[in-house]
Amino acid sequence: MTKISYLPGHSGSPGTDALPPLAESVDYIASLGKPTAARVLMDARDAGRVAIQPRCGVGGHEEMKALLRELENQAAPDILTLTIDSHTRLKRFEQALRSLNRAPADLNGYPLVSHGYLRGREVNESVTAPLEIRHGSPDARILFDVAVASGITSFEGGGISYNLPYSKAVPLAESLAAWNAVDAVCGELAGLGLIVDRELFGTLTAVLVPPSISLAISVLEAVLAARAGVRCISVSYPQSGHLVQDVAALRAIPVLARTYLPPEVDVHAVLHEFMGVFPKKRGNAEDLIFYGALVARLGGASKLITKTYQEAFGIPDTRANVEGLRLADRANSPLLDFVKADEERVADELSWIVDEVADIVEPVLAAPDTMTAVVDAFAAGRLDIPFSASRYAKSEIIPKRDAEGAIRYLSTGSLPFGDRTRRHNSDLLKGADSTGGPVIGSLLTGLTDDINYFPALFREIRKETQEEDAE
Amino acid sequence: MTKISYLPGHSGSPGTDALPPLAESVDYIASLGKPTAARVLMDARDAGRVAIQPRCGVGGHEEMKALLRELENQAAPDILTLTIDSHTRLKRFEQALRSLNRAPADLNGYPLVSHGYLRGREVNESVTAPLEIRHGSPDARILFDVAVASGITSFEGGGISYNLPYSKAVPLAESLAAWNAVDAVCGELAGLGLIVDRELFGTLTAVLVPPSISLAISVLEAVLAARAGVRCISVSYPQSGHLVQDVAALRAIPVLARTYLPPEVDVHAVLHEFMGVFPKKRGNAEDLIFYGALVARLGGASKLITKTYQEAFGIPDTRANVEGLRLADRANSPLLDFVKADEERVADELSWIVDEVADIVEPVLAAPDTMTAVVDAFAAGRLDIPFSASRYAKSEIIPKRDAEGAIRYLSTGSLPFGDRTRRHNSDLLKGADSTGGPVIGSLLTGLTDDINYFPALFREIRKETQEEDAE
Amino acid sequence: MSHSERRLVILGVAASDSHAVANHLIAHALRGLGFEVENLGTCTPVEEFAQACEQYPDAEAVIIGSLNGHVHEDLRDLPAAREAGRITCPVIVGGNLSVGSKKDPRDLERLKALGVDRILQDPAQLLPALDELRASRTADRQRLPVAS
Amino acid sequence: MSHSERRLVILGVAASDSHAVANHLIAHALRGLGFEVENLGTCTPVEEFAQACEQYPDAEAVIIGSLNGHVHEDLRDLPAAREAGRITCPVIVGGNLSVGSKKDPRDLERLKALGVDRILQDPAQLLPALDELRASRTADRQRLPVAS
Ligand code: B12
Ligand code: B12
Repeated sequence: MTKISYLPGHSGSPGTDALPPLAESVDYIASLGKPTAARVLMDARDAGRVAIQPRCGVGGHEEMKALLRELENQAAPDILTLTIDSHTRLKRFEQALRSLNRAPADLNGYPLVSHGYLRGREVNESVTAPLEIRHGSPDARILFDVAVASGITSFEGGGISYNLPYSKAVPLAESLAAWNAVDAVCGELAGLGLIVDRELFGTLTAVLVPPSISLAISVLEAVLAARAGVRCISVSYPQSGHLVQDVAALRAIPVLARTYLPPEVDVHAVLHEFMGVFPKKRGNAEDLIFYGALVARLGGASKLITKTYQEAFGIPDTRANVEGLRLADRANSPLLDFVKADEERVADELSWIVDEVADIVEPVLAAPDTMTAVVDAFAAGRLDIPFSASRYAKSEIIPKRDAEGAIRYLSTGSLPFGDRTRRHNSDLLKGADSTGGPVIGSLLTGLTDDINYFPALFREIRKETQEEDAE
Repeated sequence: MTKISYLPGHSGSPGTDALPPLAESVDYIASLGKPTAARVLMDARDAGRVAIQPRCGVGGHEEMKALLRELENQAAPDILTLTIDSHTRLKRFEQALRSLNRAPADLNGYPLVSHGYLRGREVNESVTAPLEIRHGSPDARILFDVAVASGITSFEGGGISYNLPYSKAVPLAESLAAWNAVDAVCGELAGLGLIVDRELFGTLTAVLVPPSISLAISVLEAVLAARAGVRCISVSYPQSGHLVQDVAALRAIPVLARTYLPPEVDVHAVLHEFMGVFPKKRGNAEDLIFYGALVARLGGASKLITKTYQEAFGIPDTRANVEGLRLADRANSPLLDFVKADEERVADELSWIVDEVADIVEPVLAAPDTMTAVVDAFAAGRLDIPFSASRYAKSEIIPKRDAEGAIRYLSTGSLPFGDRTRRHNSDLLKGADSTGGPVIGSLLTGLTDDINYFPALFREIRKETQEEDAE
Repeated sequence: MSHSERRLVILGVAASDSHAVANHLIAHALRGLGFEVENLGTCTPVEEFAQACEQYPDAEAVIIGSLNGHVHEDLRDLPAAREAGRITCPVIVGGNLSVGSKKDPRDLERLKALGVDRILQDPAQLLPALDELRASRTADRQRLPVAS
Repeated sequence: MSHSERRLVILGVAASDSHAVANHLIAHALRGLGFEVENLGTCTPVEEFAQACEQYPDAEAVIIGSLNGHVHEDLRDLPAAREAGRITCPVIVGGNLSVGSKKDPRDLERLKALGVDRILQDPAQLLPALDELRASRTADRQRLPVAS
């Protein structure tokens, strides 16, 4: 591979100057002869199946093409991914470039900006499935421009969801503005006839995220995106691990879309297979992978982002990725039509989720300027996420799994919940595990058990709150 | 590998003279430090999980050990198999030996008799799971003796089920007598403290076998086995592909056991994953494999015999076998507790199955000598199987799938069914596909479609009865 | 068949092989096409095919199915039966013709070497193959006197 | 802790890494053990660790987590910071220390070469490691005057 000594744009520093005009990229995409991601999602929804997509990204260019080709040949996912390395995500382009030149295998993703859009097009042309950029950039403007120039038709992220879990010190006002710029370009592209699928990262910090937090933040990002001109929005939701809760949360997505979004925006529900601490043993990890895929089906998701049995260990190799995709696709089987969720409980759960989301988002949407209202609400804790990587969320809310494993609020922090919601949550937690020990200690061990929910469920590790094992 | 120029027993011809006495083999088995198959089945049932077992057998000795070790290392099945080649099954020992010496890869199984019991012990010692012999021998006496001497604790077959599907011209009286001898040795072994699991081959000819035929023949074989002294009986049933029918059939097994067998016999339900024409595309085959495993779980089977995605093509390679086992084991996942069959329909179906079995077996069991009664009943068509390989069954009954895919009787031939059963079957078939064409022609195309049920369901092939496709 | 002449074939499954379903269906189908089918069924050694040929000297082909992968060993006596003039009509073989899920074309060569005239995949190929074989035999018979 | 002395550690996650959960829990746990924890949180470049060391000269260790596989590039400036005397206390690193699901011990060697003193797997190893490091530093300090 020839070393890269430049970055796209003006010499020495990253930029978009050298990129082709939007209209050229739109023509290029049309010439590719592959469907857009938006089209694939629509077709999947119409066919009543869940489109399948892996996470995948390696540093080297040839390696990236080989990886995608192999995944396509062996597992034929509906959409493929370029996962971007975490230097690029944080605009640490210099570090990304240095790693790329010295030891590309040290990168945890494909540094698209460093490779440049011509290589991006090469990658795109190497497979027949459309590509999505998955990353985690508080400010993704440069990356987005290179992605569009590469002919990539799906782009993940949002001003809240790609800030708080992914950086420490980027003010929300900055990330919201940066993503507003991205969404505005999507609007322009829609005018040119190209619908870019914009997936929001409802997964957030991935660990014990209450559904109403995930969905509320997606609603706010979706409203902003739609206003900026985005026409296809994928609302992703991270599997909590509790079937009824997850099915209800997925089914809440079209309900919320009808309430908060204009009808001309196409909204898809997307499930991210369990994003928290994965079990280590292969069979257990695979149980969880299949279960996630089944939940996506039952929840009516248009798309599923898969995991692999190597999740607990590190970025998976190609074969593990292939097997994860294949296993997940089994949940699309026509033979499983008989598998049902408990519809009554789903309906009940769904109505609570929709109410909680309303409690959270409506005060924000009632304010004159939504972006400012979002910034203020996070500063005051009226919007919040657990385990924030960023200073700009308070992480006052405390999640807890109830006796059945669904994620509830042990503390709702400063969320503007009504008494009814608060009472409902504490009622639900009555049966949950708790030691008789001192409050803080038990809170932490309880939390650790909840974080390690699946390894504990599969008895890979002991629960901290169960000193004596029942067996 | 050194060539084998002898067969166990006296020089030049097969026999058991050189085999150790039973008591020595019982001691040997105790010294192995592995559980018997009967124990593994009991443990699985107690734990509420389905034990998993592959089919596997290759000609060469080293190859056989390597195959088993690889399956155990990579997929840890609960029980392992020695599938025996079809020369040995038919006591064509000379042909088996010749193939073994010339081209062991030409054998479709492990010729245990030709290898001899010392090698059998070596194979046994190479893995920690207990072994079962799976074959298809109308007269298995020599094979059984070598198996016991090899320390193998599970042996498949029966005087009806390993005759009619597996040979053309062995009279039933002969095979029944031969299997009676095998079962009597199992009785002796029980006296010496060793419980041999005797699996009956309810799969029969595998293609469109009505559940009540499969179960009726297993009941008759089980009664004979129990009388001869067998203490652990696995009643296997071949997946029809219709969930309610299959779950009901599996759950009928303990019901029938309580009715027809003495309480001291331990009876296990075993599911054979779909044994008919398999879909060719990997994903479709895998859908079917997983579905089968789920059916086994819902039906409360103690054990599942797996298939692989190469089923339609030929004897699978090791990797395909590993993947089939792993995939099937996912159905044991604790995360799938929520998956249920329609209990009301299962109960209804179960009661019909039990009634049909009673109609078939009770006249035979009422006769003074059961073996003679079996022989006479087959000669008269009062017992029958479809697609017999043998002259000694009439194959007058004509199976047909109903509109939902369950296997019914289009013609009950000379089965001693009451009017109620007959009417029920024809009612069930009212909605089934049928062309308006001439009766015989449509019968054959209808049958072909039913045989190709899964390839057609997955749209790998067109149905013959649907000239115009609806799409 | 466009002619009224009797056409008879001998059908069966190889010696160690008990797969009955395709055999049942092929017999049905050929009878539907107007053939007389002497169906020897499953587990039929070469010896039994040879005897049937002796019994039905006007048989236009012996059609052997094999699914279990043992076709080579099962047809081991075919060259001897041919040499002895006991099987003179063409031999057609079909089914699953080796052990394993990946197929090696050399296994078909080995079959040819045993004296098999036609190897077919699909039973639907049987009628054209039978017609062709018969046409070429008739042609041969007609040509022979001219040549001698 | 069996003594009343103040023990302070500097904690953080490497520069390109935003994994927050282990960081939250480790900070909680160390505080529970009586430590003062200056938690710099996620995405902390070496420069920020160095500044904290200057601010807290009595810090007994810098504890760095890295999960995303980028630890080597993220700690690239560590040797310079050490050479410049800006980080003098021991540096402890833990987490997921290379990209990929199969781990090569050479990647840990590369870390040592960057000047990392201890590489730990489990946060439970932190307390014994801190105690040990402190004991040996105290011993060093006590020994030094004797030797000089
Ligand atoms: C049903 C079945 C059985 C039944 C058979 C019952 C019976 N008595 O008929 C049972 C369970 C008893 C059975 C037993 C065994 N089977 Co089986 N069986 C099958 C299965 C699932 C379907 C076969 C079938 O009935 N198909 C329907 C009919 C209509 O189609 P067909 O037989 O596939 O034939 C098609 C073509 O081959 C062709 N064809 C067939 N014959 C002929 C003849 C001519 C002249 C022509 C032109 C074409 C032709 O036309 C048919 C339509 O397309 C197949 C796998 C599959 N296909 O899914 C395995 C399979 C054929 N069996 C196989 C084997 C090995 C066995 C055993 C030897 C056990 C073992 N070692 O694993 C024993 C046989 C014992 C013996 N002595 O022969 C293997 C063959 C492996 C190989 N060649 O590598 C297969 C492929 C399964 C596998 N993947 O391992 N089997
Ligand atoms: C939750 C999670 C996320 C969340 C994090 C949210 C947040 N802000 O905290 C989100 C979704 C945002 C995320 C993002 C990414 N993630 Co992540 N993530 C995970 C996941 C699922 C769980 C991590 C977790 O919280 N565990 C719970 C805590 C308590 O444990 P832990 O972090 O595993 O740490 C344990 C030990 O490592 C150790 N430890 C940790 N730190 C320290 C420090 C010291 C001093 C010591 C002694 C011990 C120690 O103690 C802990 C308890 O045993 C893991 C996979 C898994 N484990 O199942 C992947 C994982 C860590 N992530 C990974 C990656 C690569 C990323 C991304 C870079 C995306 C990508 N390219 O795929 C981005 C990060 C972007 C960035 N800038 O860094 C990889 C790391 C791969 C590798 N090293 O090869 C993993 C293993 C997943 C995988 N298999 O690919 N992730």
